[in-house]
Amino acid sequence: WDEPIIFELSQPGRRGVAVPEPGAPAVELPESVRRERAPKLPEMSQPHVLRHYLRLSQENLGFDLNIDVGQGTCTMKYSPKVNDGFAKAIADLHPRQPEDSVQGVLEIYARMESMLAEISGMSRVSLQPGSGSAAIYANIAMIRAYHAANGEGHRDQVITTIFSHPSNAACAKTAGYEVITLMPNADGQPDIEALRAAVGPRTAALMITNPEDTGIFNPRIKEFVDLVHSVGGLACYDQANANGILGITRARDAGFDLCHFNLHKTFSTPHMCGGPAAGASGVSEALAPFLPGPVVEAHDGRFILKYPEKSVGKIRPFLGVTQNIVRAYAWIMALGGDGLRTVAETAALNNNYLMHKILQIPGASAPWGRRRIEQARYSWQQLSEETGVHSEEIGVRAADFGVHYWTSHHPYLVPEPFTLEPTESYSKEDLDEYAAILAHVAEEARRDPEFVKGAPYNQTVHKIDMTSLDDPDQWAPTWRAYVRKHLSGKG
Amino acid sequence: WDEPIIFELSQPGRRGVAVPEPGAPAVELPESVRRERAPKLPEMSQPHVLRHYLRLSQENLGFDLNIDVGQGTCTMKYSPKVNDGFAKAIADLHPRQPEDSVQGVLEIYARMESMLAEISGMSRVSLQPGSGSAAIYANIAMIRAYHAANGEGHRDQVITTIFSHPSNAACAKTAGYEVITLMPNADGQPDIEALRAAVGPRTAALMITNPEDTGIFNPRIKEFVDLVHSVGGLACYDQANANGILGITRARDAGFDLCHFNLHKTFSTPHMCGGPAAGASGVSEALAPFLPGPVVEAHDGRFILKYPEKSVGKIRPFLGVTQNIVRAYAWIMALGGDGLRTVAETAALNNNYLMHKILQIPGASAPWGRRRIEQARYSWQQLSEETGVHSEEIGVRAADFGVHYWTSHHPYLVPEPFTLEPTESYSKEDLDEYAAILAHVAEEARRDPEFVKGAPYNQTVHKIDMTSLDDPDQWAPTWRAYVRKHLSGKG
Amino acid sequence: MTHPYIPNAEPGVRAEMLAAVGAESVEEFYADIPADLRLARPLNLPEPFVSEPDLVRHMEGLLAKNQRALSFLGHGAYAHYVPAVCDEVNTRSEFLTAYAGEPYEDHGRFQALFEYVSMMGELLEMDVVNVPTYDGFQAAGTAIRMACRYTGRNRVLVHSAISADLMSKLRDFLSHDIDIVTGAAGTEVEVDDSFAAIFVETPDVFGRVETRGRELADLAHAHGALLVVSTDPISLGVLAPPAAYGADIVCGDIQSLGMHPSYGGGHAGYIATHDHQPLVAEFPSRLFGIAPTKVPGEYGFGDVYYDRTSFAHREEGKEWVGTASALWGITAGVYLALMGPQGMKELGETVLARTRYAMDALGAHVTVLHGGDVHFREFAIEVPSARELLDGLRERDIFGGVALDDRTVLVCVTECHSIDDIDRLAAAVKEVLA
Amino acid sequence: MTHPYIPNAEPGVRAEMLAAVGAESVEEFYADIPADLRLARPLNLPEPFVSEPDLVRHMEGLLAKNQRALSFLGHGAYAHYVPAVCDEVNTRSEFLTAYAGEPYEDHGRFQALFEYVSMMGELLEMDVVNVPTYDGFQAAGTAIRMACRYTGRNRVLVHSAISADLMSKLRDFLSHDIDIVTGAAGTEVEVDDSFAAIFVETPDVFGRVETRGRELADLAHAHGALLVVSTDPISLGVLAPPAAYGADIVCGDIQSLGMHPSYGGGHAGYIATHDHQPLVAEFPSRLFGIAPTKVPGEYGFGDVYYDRTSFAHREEGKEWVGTASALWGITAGVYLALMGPQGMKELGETVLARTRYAMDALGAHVTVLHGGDVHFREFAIEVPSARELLDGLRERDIFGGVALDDRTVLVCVTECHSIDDIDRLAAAVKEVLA
Repeated sequence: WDEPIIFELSQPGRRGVAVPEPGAPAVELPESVRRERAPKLPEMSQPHVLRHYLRLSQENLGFDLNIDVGQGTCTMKYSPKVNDGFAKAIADLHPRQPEDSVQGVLEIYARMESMLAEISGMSRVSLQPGSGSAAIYANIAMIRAYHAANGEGHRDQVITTIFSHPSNAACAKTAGYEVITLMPNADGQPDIEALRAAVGPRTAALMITNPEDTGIFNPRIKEFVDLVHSVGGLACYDQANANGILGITRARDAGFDLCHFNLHKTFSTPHMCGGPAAGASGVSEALAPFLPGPVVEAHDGRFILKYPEKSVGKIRPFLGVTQNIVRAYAWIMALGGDGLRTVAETAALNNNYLMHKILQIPGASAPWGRRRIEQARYSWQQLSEETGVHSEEIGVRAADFGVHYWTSHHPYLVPEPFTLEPTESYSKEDLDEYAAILAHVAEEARRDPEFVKGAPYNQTVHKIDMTSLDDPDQWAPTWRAYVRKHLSGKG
Repeated sequence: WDEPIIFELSQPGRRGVAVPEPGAPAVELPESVRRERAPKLPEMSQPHVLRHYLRLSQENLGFDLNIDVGQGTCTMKYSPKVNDGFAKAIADLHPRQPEDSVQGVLEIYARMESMLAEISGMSRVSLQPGSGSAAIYANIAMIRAYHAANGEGHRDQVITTIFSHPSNAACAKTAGYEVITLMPNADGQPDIEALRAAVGPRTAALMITNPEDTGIFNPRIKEFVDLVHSVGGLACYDQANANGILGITRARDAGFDLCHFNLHKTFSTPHMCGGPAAGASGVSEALAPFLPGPVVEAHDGRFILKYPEKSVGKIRPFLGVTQNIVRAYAWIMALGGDGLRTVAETAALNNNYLMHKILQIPGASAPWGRRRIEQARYSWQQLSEETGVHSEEIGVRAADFGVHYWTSHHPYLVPEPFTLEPTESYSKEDLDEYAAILAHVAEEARRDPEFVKGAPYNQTVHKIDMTSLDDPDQWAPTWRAYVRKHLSGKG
Repeated sequence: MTHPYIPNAEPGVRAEMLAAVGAESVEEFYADIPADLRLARPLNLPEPFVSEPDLVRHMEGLLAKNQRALSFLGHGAYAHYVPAVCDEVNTRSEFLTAYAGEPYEDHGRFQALFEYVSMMGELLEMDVVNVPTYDGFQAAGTAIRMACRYTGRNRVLVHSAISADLMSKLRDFLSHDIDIVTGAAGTEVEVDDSFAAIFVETPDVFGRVETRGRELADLAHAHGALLVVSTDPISLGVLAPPAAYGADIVCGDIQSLGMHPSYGGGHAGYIATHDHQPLVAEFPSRLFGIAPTKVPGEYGFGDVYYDRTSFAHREEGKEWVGTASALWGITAGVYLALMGPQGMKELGETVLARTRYAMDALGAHVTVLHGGDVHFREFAIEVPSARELLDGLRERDIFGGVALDDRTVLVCVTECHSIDDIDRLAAAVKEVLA
Repeated sequence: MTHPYIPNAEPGVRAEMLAAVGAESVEEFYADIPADLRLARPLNLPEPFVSEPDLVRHMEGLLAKNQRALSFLGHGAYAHYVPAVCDEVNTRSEFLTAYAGEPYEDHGRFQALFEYVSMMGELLEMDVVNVPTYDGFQAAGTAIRMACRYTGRNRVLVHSAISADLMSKLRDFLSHDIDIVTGAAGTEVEVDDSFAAIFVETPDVFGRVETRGRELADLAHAHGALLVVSTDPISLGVLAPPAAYGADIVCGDIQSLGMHPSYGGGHAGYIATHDHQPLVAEFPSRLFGIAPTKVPGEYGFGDVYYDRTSFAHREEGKEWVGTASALWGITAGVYLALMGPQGMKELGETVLARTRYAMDALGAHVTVLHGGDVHFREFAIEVPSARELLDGLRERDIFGGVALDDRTVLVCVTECHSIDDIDRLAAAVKEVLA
């Protein structure tokens, strides 16, 4: 499709949906609040709005359509269609309904909390955060409140690692903390000596991912936790990468005080073009009084909402992204404890199998050792040196074959990086096909680097020139800005 | 996508959905009924089945995605998405539920019947037939039963016209009638003199479409009806082409005894790749006792099912394609009487506008006069003579531009035919675009006929060689036949 | 206000288009319609709900009058479980709103239907399966007509106990030129060389599985007749496909394979034969097959033997063809692909086991008919009053079954009924009869 | 049995893959995990429902415990009508299951979100709108932080009456380094040069429309501060966009624009500014913009000013960015495209009129607070006991509103409430209070 921008489809007088007549006397608005000019929204009939968006949808590539292993660290797994129906079944529930009218939803929250507590070893879990990063922020808020409640408000440093998700650093900074970032040692592990040097009376917490996006599990993780505890800090586990360790090892067992899961990664809720997602913050008994409010508790066989004693308050309106909690609950219930372990083992098997295939491609490498858990960060450094083709260009060219990978893997400690995480959802044949496509593109890069650099050839649009997007005089973050700057005001 | 045949995706041991365990002792089957060999169905995991069919769906072009005016006579109009929800809401209703537990559905049937009675002028309407052709068959069955009940079972001829849908002839034949087909006169109208010659004591009925697929309304239609009545025959109106005359003229007012509508054409239910559809058979008071059973009747403020006295019996199991009845009902209720008339007028306007545009294309013509109702049959005869390119090839090439037309317009009284019916759902811009694409292809045909004949270039597959499909030694109506005949049995 | 469904009803564009075609008003387009046929008044229809929320409210009000209960209803429509992926695929706009495109822009539809017939072929062990007709009733009627045309005879023995509804359909569809002879169950089967076919339904109306298939086939064939078997493919994971015991034409309804009952809207019919040209020639439905394209190795699709059809030759074609139930064919394909051989087998085992369990559970309180036969999914019980039993169960929020006559109730059990559900039914039956 | 979600759990393929990588068992992949961290037992989770029908039954059992009633609940989540096309688009697999592809294979997502921000821009009369953040609470918190960073100040006046929940969020998110000063409604507004912003919510927690926007903007600007306005865009078909009276940052929740309440799952936050580079620099969210491609005239898309973000610079970026609520942005775009200018205007008129009608109807029986003000969608009533009123209404199958305190109930009216619904509420209130 060569689908225009929606404003170009507008014709005066049309509309896509009609609104009920007031049925009551009109209200005259005072001039100070009355809208003067009608907004320049598109005017389109219903089938035309639908056609436009259906065509746009066909110009998008969801998990369901492709071998989506290239969004490494994002854990693209199958979100069962049956669960969408459960999500839909709560669409009309209002979050301020009386508790006794939403016992079904509250029971799902309560059951989900106890299952995630079992999976992580934690005591309590809040499902309020709307994403993984929001859960990280919630955890930091609890850390801050905990120290403040203990008269330790002076602790103003948070330690993280360079391979932990940027939000660990960024949320800590937003919450007022100074951020100390540990770099990896020669084995690709966060350096414990650097941690030893960093901890002290100002340490509020360690925020760490494990396995990091390299897919390598940190074997000394308990030492890290103990070290932070020894100076009075808390240890917070970013479990975005939990897919390979479900039922294998648990956050609390390594001594962590807090952790979070991304339900849209590990627990299968759909990624929705980037949310709404769902995050789960798990905490130890000591942190439980600080959980965001409200939490769900059982009381005389009924489920009620309660504010924890020293709650940090609201992270988001209401209880959480409920439709995703419902989906994730149903997913766990379709698998059970053994099933989750099979998920983890298969994710690890798929990843090591894919790595085996990728490392056979001349020019591809994976730094730091051999076995991984559920993902691996690879490098095209050698290929790039030989051909001048960059990793991003290879990913874009791969899209011409119906697969893709995402290249925003700052920081680029691994040069020319790409990160693959095959999860448990893919078949051996899928992994073979994916590796074959990358091998083909790598070969193309050797044969005709300019051709690969000129990709894509098979997509809705051709190679984009991104330079104007950083220029305030040229950027066009809305159609009205574009019309003003580039069409001389003539939309 | 280059999507394999599903059997090629199978891997032993996989499955897409699990089945409940029996929970009760197994039953030993006697050998005579026990299946010996497992069927060679594909073995696939759930995300893979989904991906396969989603890709196939993207290789298909529904109304929602394109300017679907090329399936002339099929009345491709917008099927509102909101109505799909109503259809879904009755999915779990069982057709043998007690009447008092399905009052909502029965009320919709009753209301729908009276609305269609008003629209057609008929006394009663059966919604049982599963399609337009099934409604034609139901009408013939009623005609047969009516004559038999009146001791006129000797009437063994049905008269139809060449531009009426083939099912009028074919259903009559199946029902045991001899079929007499009227050809058009010089004005493109069925010849009344030919009718006069055909009617007689053997005449059971006239089955006629109006406007025919030419889009021309037969101004002498009442004379046709009167003539048939004069010899004791019945007049049956195929209203597949009713979209342009809703609220303008009615079947019963012209004297017809029976008529049928295609709810999936005129009343917006989706075409579903070719059904399930829904047909409505309307009849006069005299024919009402012969309606297929059961019918819905109001009784003491409740709706009940009843068998008409002299019912022809079942046309299909149960009451009809209920989800489509619900959709069609909702569609009428969103428009009302005035809205239906606007539908008709706009369909006529769109058609005449499109005809105006098409006739500007050199090489295109539309036989028989100027104004049409809701569709028109065109001819590429001139273009074809000049270039050697056939209508079908032009339609296929148009598909490369995201639109298409259907070329199965037997009989080919109009040479190199194509039939366009723009309905009320399209915008002026859509019609302009459609005409521009045809103009472009016609121009291509003049410039490079071989190129157009070699189309398509932009579709999932390239030009198909259909010859094997008529050869019993080569045809492969299933994969197992293909494997046997073309892969030497090695699937 | 411009209606959301009718873009060109907007007065400005309407005027512009009229001007382009040179018409004063739309009346010109209706010039051919004589004045005395013109409706001189507005249609007398209810006030519309133009706004979508108002329409939704109206419809929800109507739909709320429908009720649900624990249901043991069958007798021609079945509440097997519909996997979510089936609904996901058949509600895709691309499939839901497509019609009759060419095998280029509609390649997906052709392939999906070809795959459906191919999977049915595997289940049935037959090489030719039609693009679905309306329903199992139509499939049975057409299958019998095919046998008559093939043999040039016009008599059929309906051997099995079939439903009154199916018999009504067969009479309407066949009896003007075909003799329908019914064989009472249990009696000797008698056919002679005037018969075109023996028609068998298995499981029959009482849920009994026909065990004498081979015998009937041999008998039919001995007289130059065909064996036509109607069967629900849902059973074929465990039951032998009719072709295995000699059936020549197999037909039935695929509603069980992924379609919701939808108050009777879930039906579609299949007809299958071996790849025997003279019999293939008798199909009225479309048949889709693989065809090569300009590019070696590419699979194209098209119509097999199109000349058979009424599309090609009007009344000279076989019966007629038109819009039927294609989307349910695609859906049944999705269903079979999800289930696979193992799923179909397990489903069959579960249904067999639970049916037997239900027969035993109810047998403790009422007479179960034909208790010694193999039953799949359905069985009948005899009670003092069918009406009173069903009313009593209804009060207990159970649709207990379908009354076949005053004293006989047909009970249906699928994989969706848990053992608890069956126990609940049995307990309720006991209570009502007490 | 191989689980339907895990293709490679099948033992044969598992063995084959292990052999390919040269591993004895999956244990090798876990070699880095010390033994004392290994969970030595199976997870103690409930027995699963592996078969889909069993799972559906379990879930339906739970979900059936939720109840519905005629609802006048609002106070942060709103049951506006959701057009069916919104759900159709946002349940498409292509959008539902996509994530973060490049602007080639995910061109559709980029365009749909660009169109969303562009339509919001028209509604707001502002040139820069973010790809949605989590919800209106987050948008308010971030908008205030943006004002603080922009002005280099750390004090904000919350001028409007806002909900306790929003205040809780603002305190959690801001108060460690920003002073939140609250102004009691009706009192004189006092700010000085230490203030970064005046924060206004309109309609406020009581549904009152702020009429002194221009005055507040002038006051803020006079002190070098910004006016930050939080508003529900659903009202902007009739109410002036805050930019029209001088707002510098506008923010709020888009749940009303096509999202179901979903027990709190329908929220997404927007933030908008003019195209003023220093203020644009303070956005933490992604901004999508048009960019040219190799082919003249083709629209490509990409990130505007990516360097602002934590993706680019971790803690040196502005706050943080991550997965938020993109699909609700796309959906809100569909909603606005369906409604168009006329639909938004009519919707606003209907809500205004029905709100006033409800105030008058209830005013006959109870005290309506702030009755002289312009209300949009919500208003508060004062009653002897909020609890008793709501319980009494509940018995009459009505969720009558939200108790703001022991004596105050907030009532919400949208276009989905018919005049009959409002009359029914009023009659029930009268009854309960009698």
